[in-house]
Amino acid sequence: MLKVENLVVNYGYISALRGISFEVKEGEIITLIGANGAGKTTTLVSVSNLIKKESGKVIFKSQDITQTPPHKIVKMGMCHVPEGRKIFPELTVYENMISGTFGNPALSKEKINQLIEKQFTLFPRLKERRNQAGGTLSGGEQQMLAIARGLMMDPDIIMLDEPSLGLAPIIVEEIFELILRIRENGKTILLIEQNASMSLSIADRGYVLENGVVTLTGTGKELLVNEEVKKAYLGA
Amino acid sequence: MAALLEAKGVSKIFGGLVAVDNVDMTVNKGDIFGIIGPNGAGKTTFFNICTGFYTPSQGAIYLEGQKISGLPCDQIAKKGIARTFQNIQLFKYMSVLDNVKIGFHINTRTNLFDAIVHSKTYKNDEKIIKEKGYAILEEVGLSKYADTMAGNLPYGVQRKVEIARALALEPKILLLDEPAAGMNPNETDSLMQFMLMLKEKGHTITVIEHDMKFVMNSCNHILVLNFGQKICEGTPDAVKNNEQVKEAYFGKGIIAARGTN
Amino acid sequence: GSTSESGNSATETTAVVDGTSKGTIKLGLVAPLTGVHAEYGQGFQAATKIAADEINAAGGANGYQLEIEVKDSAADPKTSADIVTQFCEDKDIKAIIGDFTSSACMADAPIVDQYQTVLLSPTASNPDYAPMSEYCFSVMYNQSNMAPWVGKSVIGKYMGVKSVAVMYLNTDWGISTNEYLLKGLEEAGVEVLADETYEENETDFSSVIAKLKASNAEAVCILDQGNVPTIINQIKSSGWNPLLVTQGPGASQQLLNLCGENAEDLIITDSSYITEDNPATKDFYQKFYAINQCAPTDHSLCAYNTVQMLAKAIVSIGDGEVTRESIKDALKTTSYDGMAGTVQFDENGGGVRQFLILGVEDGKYVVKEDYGFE
Amino acid sequence: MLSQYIISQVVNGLCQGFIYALIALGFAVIVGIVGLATFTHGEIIMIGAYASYYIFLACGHNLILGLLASFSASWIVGIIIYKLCYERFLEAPEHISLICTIGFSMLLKNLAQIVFGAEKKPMLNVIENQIYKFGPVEISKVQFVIMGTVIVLSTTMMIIFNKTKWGIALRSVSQNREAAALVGINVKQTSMIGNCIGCAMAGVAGMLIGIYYQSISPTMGATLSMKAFSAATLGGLTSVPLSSLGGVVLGLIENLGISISTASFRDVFSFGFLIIMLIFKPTGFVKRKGARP
Amino acid sequence: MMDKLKGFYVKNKIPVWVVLMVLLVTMPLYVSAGNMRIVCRIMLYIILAGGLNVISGYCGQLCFGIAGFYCVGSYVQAILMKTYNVSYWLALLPSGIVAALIGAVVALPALRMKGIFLGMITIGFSELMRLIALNWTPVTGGAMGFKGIMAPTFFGIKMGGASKYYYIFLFVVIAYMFCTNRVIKSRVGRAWMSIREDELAARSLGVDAKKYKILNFMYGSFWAGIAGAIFVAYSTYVDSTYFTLDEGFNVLGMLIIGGQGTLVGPIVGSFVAQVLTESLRFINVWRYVVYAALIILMMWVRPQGLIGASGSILAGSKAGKKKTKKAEKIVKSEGKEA
Ligand SMILES: Nc1ncnc2c1ncn2[C@@H]1O[C@H](COP(=O)(O)OP(=O)(O)OP(=O)(O)O)[C@@H](O)[C@H]1O
Ligand SMILES: Nc1ncnc2c1ncn2[C@@H]1O[C@H](COP(=O)(O)OP(=O)(O)OP(=O)(O)O)[C@@H](O)[C@H]1O
Ligand SMILES: [Mg+2]
Ligand SMILES: [Mg+2]
Repeated sequence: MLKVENLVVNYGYISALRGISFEVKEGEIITLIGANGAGKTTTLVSVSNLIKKESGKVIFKSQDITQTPPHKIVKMGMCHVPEGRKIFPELTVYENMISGTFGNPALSKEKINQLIEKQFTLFPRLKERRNQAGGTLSGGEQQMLAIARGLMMDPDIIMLDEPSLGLAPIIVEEIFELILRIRENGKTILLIEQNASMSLSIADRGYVLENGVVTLTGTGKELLVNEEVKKAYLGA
Repeated sequence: MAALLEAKGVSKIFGGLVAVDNVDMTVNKGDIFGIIGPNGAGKTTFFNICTGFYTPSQGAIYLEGQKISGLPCDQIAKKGIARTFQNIQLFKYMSVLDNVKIGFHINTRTNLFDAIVHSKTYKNDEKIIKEKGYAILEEVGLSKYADTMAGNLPYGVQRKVEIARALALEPKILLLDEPAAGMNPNETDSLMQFMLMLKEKGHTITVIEHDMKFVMNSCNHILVLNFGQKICEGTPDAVKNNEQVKEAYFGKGIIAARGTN
Repeated sequence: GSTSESGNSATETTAVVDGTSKGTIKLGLVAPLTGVHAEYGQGFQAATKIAADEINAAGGANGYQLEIEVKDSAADPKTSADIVTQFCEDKDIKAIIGDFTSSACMADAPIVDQYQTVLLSPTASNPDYAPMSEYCFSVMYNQSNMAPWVGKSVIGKYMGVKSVAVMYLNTDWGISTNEYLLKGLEEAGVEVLADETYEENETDFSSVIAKLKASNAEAVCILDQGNVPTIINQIKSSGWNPLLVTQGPGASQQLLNLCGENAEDLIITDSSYITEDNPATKDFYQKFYAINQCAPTDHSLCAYNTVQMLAKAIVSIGDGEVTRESIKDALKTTSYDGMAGTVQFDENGGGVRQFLILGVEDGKYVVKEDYGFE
Repeated sequence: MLSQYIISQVVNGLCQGFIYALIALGFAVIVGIVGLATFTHGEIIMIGAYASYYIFLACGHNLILGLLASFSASWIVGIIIYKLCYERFLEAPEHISLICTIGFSMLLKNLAQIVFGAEKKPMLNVIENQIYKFGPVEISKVQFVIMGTVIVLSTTMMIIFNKTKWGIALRSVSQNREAAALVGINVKQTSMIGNCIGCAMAGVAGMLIGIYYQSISPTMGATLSMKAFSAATLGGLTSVPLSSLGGVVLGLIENLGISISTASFRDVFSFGFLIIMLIFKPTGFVKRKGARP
Repeated sequence: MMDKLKGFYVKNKIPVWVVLMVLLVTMPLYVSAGNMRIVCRIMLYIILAGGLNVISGYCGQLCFGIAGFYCVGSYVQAILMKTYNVSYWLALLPSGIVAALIGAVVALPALRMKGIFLGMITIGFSELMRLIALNWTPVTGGAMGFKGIMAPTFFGIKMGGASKYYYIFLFVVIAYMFCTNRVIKSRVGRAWMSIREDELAARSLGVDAKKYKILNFMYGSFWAGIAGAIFVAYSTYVDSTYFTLDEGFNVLGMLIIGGQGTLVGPIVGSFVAQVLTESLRFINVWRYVVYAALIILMMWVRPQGLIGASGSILAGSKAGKKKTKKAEKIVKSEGKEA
């Protein structure tokens, strides 16, 4: 479904990615793990083409999207829930969620209403706050909103950048359950998580990023028991 | 031990929404005091009240017995409360060292005229800033980043810079809002060690965090908020076993369980 | 539009016509070719060129060909002063024409005084300007003569009204004109029911007009230049129909164009009227139109006169050497009899002109009273 | 008699206020909704006015044609402004595109003086001068047209920006461009169209102002745009109807002020009011939402 | 290119300064009086843009109304000298101080608002100052202006005329540079910059944002006032038309062209703007069209200004487009450790 080949990205003099390749097949949950600054976020951002790539290739649904503008990539069915929430602070919660549907013009009005109800049952908090401006939400509420907004477009592949950031344990649990449920509906997921043990335990496959290169790959189970991974990312 | 920071019956109302509802809190000197609770429970709002960004709708905050609520936030900072923010507020376009230098603001005296004539005060201040600034960076383990622009650092390091900057205030109490967010377990661990070290040195810390392992292993006292209200308070063990907290916060326990092992 | 001839050069030289030429005399023109007053500055440029071409074609001023160097002051007094300094530093430049605004001229005055060079402004109207130095001159009439006459003879005697409402521009020109006008009105025993002022960049006069209207005056006297058409239009479209008299804009074709039917029965004072059907100004009108693609105003006529007066001064120097000093001395006593009556200077260097009383009938100017009406 | 005078001053104030409102509309769209800083607004008004002037000259006083001309001319200028001053600087701090628009306004003004001529041009009797009387209130036909335009435009804009999906898209673009791209909005196109709508409204305003004041000149926009700027600020910038309300209030304040003093104090009243108002309500008539520590 | 120049300067600090000072002091000897006036104009704008730089460059407060402070300084100097017969030198400081006090008054609303709203307040204020100058006739001369303000004598030398008055301008420019350089490198300057970068964070660190914003406006407007004060005696005549909003925009334009938030930005900006407008005279009425096009072009090429640093909050590029090699190494090594 998504294939990344030899991606190189520089920030000025700094090279953030130095030739990353990985593949996400349809219906899979893939996770990228790595320390702070390893380049996980940069990978997602360059797949969505929000920054300039030095070289490399991104293929999505067998189309080359290396140079496709971000909004077109979204319309092809790829959803990216960015790091740091990035909700629209002056739009209400409801409007923020509606904005999530721009990426999928095929959605009918009923379908949109259905989706909204679905998110509201998932995050009852948001329902309570539906007419509050996004910017005044608490940190965790904003994170929920960002995820809900992403789900509103009903994408084929969803890329989540640290979705559990700042969420209470009970919500984190729900998020992970949600990810599994989404996959059951035949969708594909690319997940970045600090909480590597949790993400690896639900992932089909994982890639370990270090300093801008992939150093290890394997199934979730394999990586979970890998000594190096254990030491570096799972906490002794 | 003497109460360092005290909240008495503090409430905050936004429009019709009661974000913080009649909360009492006592932080003693030398504590690592944890505040936990579901999202939107009012934790950050409570911090904002303690640091003067909001004035409480009801109740008051006392620092060493002196009422501080109602004062502007810079005054409160001068009285000895330093904080970090949930969504990092660094001076992104300044070097790490400059960030810390600004932290020394309240501990220096230079005014416009001192600066123009390079008076004694100015020279003294610059000397202090230089020495102590590096010392703090050393302590936090950031000295190699001294000249890097803060905004370019990885997320986890930025959190540390924010703490270093807050330490420059030489505060009586340090309020940290989700310091471990965005860190992996190893990094969280070293942050925890760092906090314990600060405690050793006599710092008092109040911390909001969702990482239970972190909270349970470092805090000696925990306050749980839900819908703005205090639902529980006590030692980590007491909190862990509280049914109400389990239901509202830990959920089925897959994650909370990690705190214990 | 701009001058097509001026092309890429700021200097406009006219070819020497015959062999009797004694050489050229360079004059500097400082004017706002850009900025808010660009309309007038470009008018200056065209009018001075027309004058210089005419003089040169007729053999020059006392045999000297005139050459005008134009520089843009962008309606900024600082820049104007800088340019005047540059002109003064240039030994070839014998006299300077300009600037448009009094502010600029007053900033220039100390400089020309220091360099002892004539600064002849077509339009500077601040009564303090000309007395600032013996080298400062202005052809714009001096309000102390003119405005009382408008009050006493035009409004009081010719129009014969008993009450008048005055609106004037809040600038040096407007304030001093108003002051003198009131004196004249008082002498004539005309009652002033309202006396309102407004800012130069005003666009909506309805509230001022409402005030004048509430005063129930028989006539309205407008002391302004560029805004007069707008004011007249707004008075008419407010559904009010007082007698209108104006002083300042000059009787130009442009005024008629901008007012259309609203100008009907307007009384206006000027030393001439510049339209295509006035035989005296027809030639000037056409030449000007060919350069600027718009009708000349009184300001341009004044600029034309400056060159003519300098030429006359040069002629009156005769065989003497043409220096900055001799031009100044000659200019003091120069009197020029042109298409707009006689122009000369008072003891301070302020302009003294003669005036007609004009009316507008069927979209055309009609001379109601000739020069010398008292 | 006195009350008649007061009434007429109030009517004058309202009419002038509607003129301000007319210009403030487009300004509020560009600055408040699309989130772009601009100082070219006055020049777009002028462009709109000249476009209709030449159409009236060529085709007679046909309002519809004039409208089309001013609308499309200013739309095109809107595109140019977007390409020159905004597109490249979307991620950059505001002052950069601000300086670009100051530069572009200087360019347009000076170019207009060269191309159209620096002098005023008459725009007489496009709408015949007919005065309607309602008791003591007298209103002319042009004023009616202007009021109608303001009311219609501000309601339409309000509906478009608040009730339609496209409106939400436009507003989200101004708040976070990266996130907007991530939800599938074509950021560049959307903000360009938003900018063009604002410009086109200014262009139409230019035509109506030309008709109302019966003459146009290359520098006509400068003072007016400052007032529109104030009006929109009073309205809190983000709301189109409140910005037009700001314009109307400003016009009223000015004219009532003038009726008790002189017209040379006009700007003292408007800017004085603006300053006092902003001191007490730092974000104008609306409450800025969406920010917290 | 920029780096090379900087490197050269760092290596040869003293000779560079000596040569520069000699060139500056002997300027009237090799520049004609006409051009000296342009030099003086450049210097005037350096001080004005410098004052603005303190406000908008170092403290991030959007200000379009620098002409208002300039106006206050001019009129105070003129009134003191003409109406109260105060000597030129004695009147200078009060002019700056009155402007600074007015600056404090303007800063009051500035405490509560940001961005375009603040910009609007400064526009309104600037116009109010001009209108007061225009309408308060008994004190300011109203539309008739103020004339005959004489240049001072200095040890028996009359400082009139550009070639002599130049030294006063030069002195003030140097004084401005000296003071500002020291201030921005001190605790006060850091406090200003922290407010510019993130006011919330600054306040949480105990920076009294109110006090420092007021101080900032006062400092900036003080220099604008001084600029006005020395300008009147140079011009000898002043009226309200000098202080239009356009003047404020001009100064802001120069500052941004030069580079906000840098010490030399105002110098470069003012120099480039004046030299360009003067050297474009040969194209006549097209002058400002081309000048405007050049401004836009300049913003395209260097949005942070000719001197501005690209890695600044004022630069427009994201953080770290350019970074030292040293920083790169650090980041890389950090990655390896993790
Ligand atoms: N805008 C930027 N300018 C310069 N360097 C940057 C920028 N953004 C990121 N970097 C650098 O690029 C590297 C990779 O960053 P990235 O954000 O992709 O890491 P990450 O793996 O997502 O880390 P985290 O877990 O902290 O989110 C880091 O060294 C970071 O410092
Ligand atoms: N300025 C405001 N206006 C309206 N509501 C607000 C405002 N600030 C906070 N709230 C609401 O108050 C509640 C408490 O917010 P707060 O940020 O204190 O939560 P929190 O406990 O820190 O949550 P989290 O763990 O998600 O950060 C939230 O529901 C939020 O929506
Ligand atoms: Mg990341
Ligand atoms: Mg929080």
